[in-house]
Amino acid sequence: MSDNTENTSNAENPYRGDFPILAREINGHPLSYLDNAATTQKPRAVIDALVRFYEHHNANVHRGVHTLSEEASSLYEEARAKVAAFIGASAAEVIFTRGATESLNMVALGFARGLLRPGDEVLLTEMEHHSNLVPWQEAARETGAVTRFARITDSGTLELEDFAAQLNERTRLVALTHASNVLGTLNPVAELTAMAHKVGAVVVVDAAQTAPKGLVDVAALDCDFLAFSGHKMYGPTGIGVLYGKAALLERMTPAFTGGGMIAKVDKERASWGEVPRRFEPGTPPIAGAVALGAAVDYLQGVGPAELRRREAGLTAYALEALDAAEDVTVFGPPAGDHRTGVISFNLRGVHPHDVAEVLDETGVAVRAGHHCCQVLMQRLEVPGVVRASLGLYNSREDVERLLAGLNRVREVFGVSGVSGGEAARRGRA
Amino acid sequence: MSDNTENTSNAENPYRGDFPILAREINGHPLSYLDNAATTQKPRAVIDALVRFYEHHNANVHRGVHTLSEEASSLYEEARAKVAAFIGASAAEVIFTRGATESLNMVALGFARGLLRPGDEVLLTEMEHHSNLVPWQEAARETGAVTRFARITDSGTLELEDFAAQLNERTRLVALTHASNVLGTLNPVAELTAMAHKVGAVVVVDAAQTAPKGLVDVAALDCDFLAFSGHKMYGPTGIGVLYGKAALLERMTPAFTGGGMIAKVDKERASWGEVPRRFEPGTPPIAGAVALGAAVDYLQGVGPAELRRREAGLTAYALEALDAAEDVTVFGPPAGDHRTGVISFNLRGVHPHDVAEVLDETGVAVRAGHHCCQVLMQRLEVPGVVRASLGLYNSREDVERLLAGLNRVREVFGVSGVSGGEAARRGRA
Amino acid sequence: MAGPEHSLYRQVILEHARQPRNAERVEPHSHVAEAVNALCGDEAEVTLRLENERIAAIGARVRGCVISQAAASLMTEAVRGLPLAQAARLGGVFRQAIEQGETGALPPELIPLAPLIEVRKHRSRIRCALLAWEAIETMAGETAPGG
Amino acid sequence: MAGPEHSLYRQVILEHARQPRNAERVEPHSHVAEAVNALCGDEAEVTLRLENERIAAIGARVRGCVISQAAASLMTEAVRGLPLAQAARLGGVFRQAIEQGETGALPPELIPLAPLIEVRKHRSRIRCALLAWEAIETMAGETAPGG
Ligand SMILES: Cc1ncc(COP(=O)(O)O)c(C=O)c1O
Ligand SMILES: Cc1ncc(COP(=O)(O)O)c(C=O)c1O
Repeated sequence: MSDNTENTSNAENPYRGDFPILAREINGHPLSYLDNAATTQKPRAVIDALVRFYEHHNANVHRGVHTLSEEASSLYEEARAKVAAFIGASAAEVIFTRGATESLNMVALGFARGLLRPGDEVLLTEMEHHSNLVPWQEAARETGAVTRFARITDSGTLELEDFAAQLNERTRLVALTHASNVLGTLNPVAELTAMAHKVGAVVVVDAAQTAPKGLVDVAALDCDFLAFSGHKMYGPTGIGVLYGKAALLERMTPAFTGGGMIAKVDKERASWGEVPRRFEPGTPPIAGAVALGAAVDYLQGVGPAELRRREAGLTAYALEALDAAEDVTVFGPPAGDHRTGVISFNLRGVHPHDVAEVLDETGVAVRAGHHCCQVLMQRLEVPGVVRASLGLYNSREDVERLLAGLNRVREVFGVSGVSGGEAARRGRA
Repeated sequence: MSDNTENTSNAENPYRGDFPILAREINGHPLSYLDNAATTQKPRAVIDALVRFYEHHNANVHRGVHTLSEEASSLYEEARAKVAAFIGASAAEVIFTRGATESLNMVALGFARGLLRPGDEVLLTEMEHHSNLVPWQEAARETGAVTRFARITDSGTLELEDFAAQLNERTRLVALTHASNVLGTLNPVAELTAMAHKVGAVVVVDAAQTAPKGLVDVAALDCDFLAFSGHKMYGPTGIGVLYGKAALLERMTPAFTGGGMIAKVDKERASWGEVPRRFEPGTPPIAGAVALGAAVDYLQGVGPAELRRREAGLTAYALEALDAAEDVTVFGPPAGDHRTGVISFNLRGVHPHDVAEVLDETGVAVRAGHHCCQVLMQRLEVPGVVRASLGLYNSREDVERLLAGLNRVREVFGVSGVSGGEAARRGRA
Repeated sequence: MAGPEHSLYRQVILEHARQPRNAERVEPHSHVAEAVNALCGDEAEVTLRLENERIAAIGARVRGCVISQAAASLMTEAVRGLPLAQAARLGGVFRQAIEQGETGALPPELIPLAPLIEVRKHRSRIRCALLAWEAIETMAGETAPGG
Repeated sequence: MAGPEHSLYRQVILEHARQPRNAERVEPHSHVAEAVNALCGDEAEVTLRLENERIAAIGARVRGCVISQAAASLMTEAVRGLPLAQAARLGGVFRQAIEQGETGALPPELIPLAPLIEVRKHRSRIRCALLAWEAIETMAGETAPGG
């Protein structure tokens, strides 16, 4: 039984008040936002950082001599330093991108294509997001390399033996997610990286789902590249990060070129500027980077331990209630240290989109579908799942409203099953 | 003599009040922001659009069934429709990117590399920004094609005979800027495109400097691809546009892949979704796109004719005063229909950065350097230039303060020349 | 029981989804086409047999949500007896009605489909309502050149 | 005339820029190195001659702004008579002083360069103040392995 004292009510949640959007009504109901794995809501501090930038400091960065440009450049570089500190990197190892997808593609284009030779292997897992799967498929296709997939167990964790067995001297690159955006599974990236390094493979980590939890420490993980997005960690859309070890960034080719990233250009050729500028062609998402810095400040203020504690408590509570309903199938590992607050499930006899639609009629926002994980859906043998994913501002009420909403779904579609009321009651017994 | 009635004072400028940052003081002086070619300031309407999005509608787009996601998707697609209408395109031809640089790279990687064969030619001009030059150099290098440069005249306009002479049956692609970000020159893109199409070349237009003026009409230009950035047209950073003719977008390969742009993925391969989604992998800069839509609304509200009229008047006024100072060399064409309000110059005996620095001490923000146009600098035989570039909120005072600031520069560095006071007086006589 | 006023799930839709009409494959058939909604993976396979240039039998097998199932079921009832080209045109009218949210001017064949027009407020579900119609359009497109 | 208090252009800087010391190429020289500021294209070429392992003659030719010219001129005066390695170390101290904005603890050789510390508030100009020092560091780095 999860400890109820961990699961604050809305009134007891000290963070809810920081998020203006939570005051919204949806279809006549309060909003229970449980789509945090897709994108998180933004605290006032992040919105204010954007407004402050545009009202006081807006200018283009790099080379600008005038005061606003100096200010904008300083704010931009301070944001880089904040992000670097947040993940245990040095500032020169942090490249601002448009998001995790772009970060991963930059490595696939600028690094993997130079690395891979025919017959080489790229090891992925069955739980990868398309953004950490298709770019490697493409890189493999273009170089004659082969993609392989480490299997997952029926409870949704990585099969470590299979991962080990598939690693071999032809494995040049391993790309895997730190946490699944469907199953919630946290992969033991530090160990997997050590194994991959033993065979000489380069390790690329998709941290889109763990950066928001303050779980990323690149020194501890020892991975070679790591990618995440601002919008999933309470920051704005249109900004993300690629971390790379300094020595590897020096070897990486810029996928895109243009203003701001060159050393010298003449009619015949161009040479590149230093890292990280080399990988930031054109005007970067300046305000977005500054506001991502504000999001990092906000998360540092809450503290990673508190982020984890809250989410773990609420996850346990929700899983227990869902597991108790015999018409609900939960995908992913049980509550505990090795999972995040991403909870995917199906309700017997109802299509995931129909579940999500009726939940929305009650003000509960969840996502339904393949969640950009079609390979995983094939493995789970389902066309899609319903996903409820927790954020900092979620409280007991949100989970209760999800459970009540599922009852409404059962009513609308006339499907039986243990009545949700009972399931919820059992969950809380 | 330019007509003074066109050059409103700050008090008479109806747009200044829309831009909160203009209230800032710089080094104890009011701000005269003359760095609009680098990035423009943002009207309250654009800042409010960002705030409104994050406070009321924030969610990830695509596939989301819940209300917020439906709202965010609608706002995102409405923004696409607004941008399309602004440039005379259909919505399916508008791809949201991170900025002009990314847009141009997408064409270079996804289209030009498939198009070019050894010996083929890519025709550029000597006035291209690095973002519309280096990507083509790279595409040429990788395919064995050759880049050529149409020359410019001493007054900074394109040499049309040279452009014509360099076009031939080996020319597969022409990439040129609509307006120079250094010289202000407006190129006759419609005519040049017609010439290029005669030899079967694909035409890519860099409209970074003309979209802010409401000068882009892709139907009239008949170009094949066209790129611009939101942040230079009073919109936010981190968003831009690639326009492409529908039939060509169908032939273009996505440079980057990932979530949101696929039709189907399995372990072996992926297939792509429809255009324009195919070219927007990952979570797009949603709020940025919505706020770019607000910037377009704002510009439509002002009206392209009014934008042009104001800028033309102030440009003529500034050029006249600068031309009158015998220690000032202005680069670029004379006042008139064939130039924008981008004015580059040098002050004899003073390095551009030192000019800009002292101007900043007086609150006047200009940019100095090569402006990402090193090939053009080589042509002009200068290491850099000072650039004052006009925006909607600039008024007579800004130009007068620029002229007074140049006097201060002369004082600080003890360089002679017609006293700026006199030059300014002459300019206004 | 019906949902709230804004609900997609009107009684008639739930009934059609629960007991879809013409949910079997038509054998022998003269035409077959599939449609897939790339965004969610839902699939519709439509089979039909033309007799005297008119749809004499039609079947729609759908793997998908309530909306796509009900829409397919309603579609099969709407087009039976029509020439294929006319069925495809009807699909275009239905698409437009959804995009513009107009129920007033629906042709008689489409009136039973009126409750589906509600999807216009749920843009992610519009393709669900059109999925089976896409298969019809595919068939009509294929036969168009030949006549 | 001096600029306002926040100005980069103190009298001493303007004077050094107007009349740079040691602005000629040293011939014969034992060392030569160039440094380029990629952001603006400014260039410095430094030549020097070691005698008894100390800098006996030094010249810095700069194509650049007032700051890079004055900084090069001041540098040449600061390092004359020093062993090359010590000159490079001094460059490191100067760099740190700029980055941290500390003028208090400057070693005696660097005191004349104190007005340049002001560039810390103008981050785009920091490299101007360090350009000629980079050439010194390059030379020291090259000779380091050999001794
Ligand atoms: C003519 C021109 N082209 C391209 C660009 C690149 O735009 P961005 O830096 O927004 O990608 C700019 C601005 O820097 C420009 O002025
Ligand atoms: C695990 C994972 N990887 C990658 C991504 C892609 O992130 P983005 O869409 O922000 O580029 C996501 C989110 O969609 C994700 O959940």
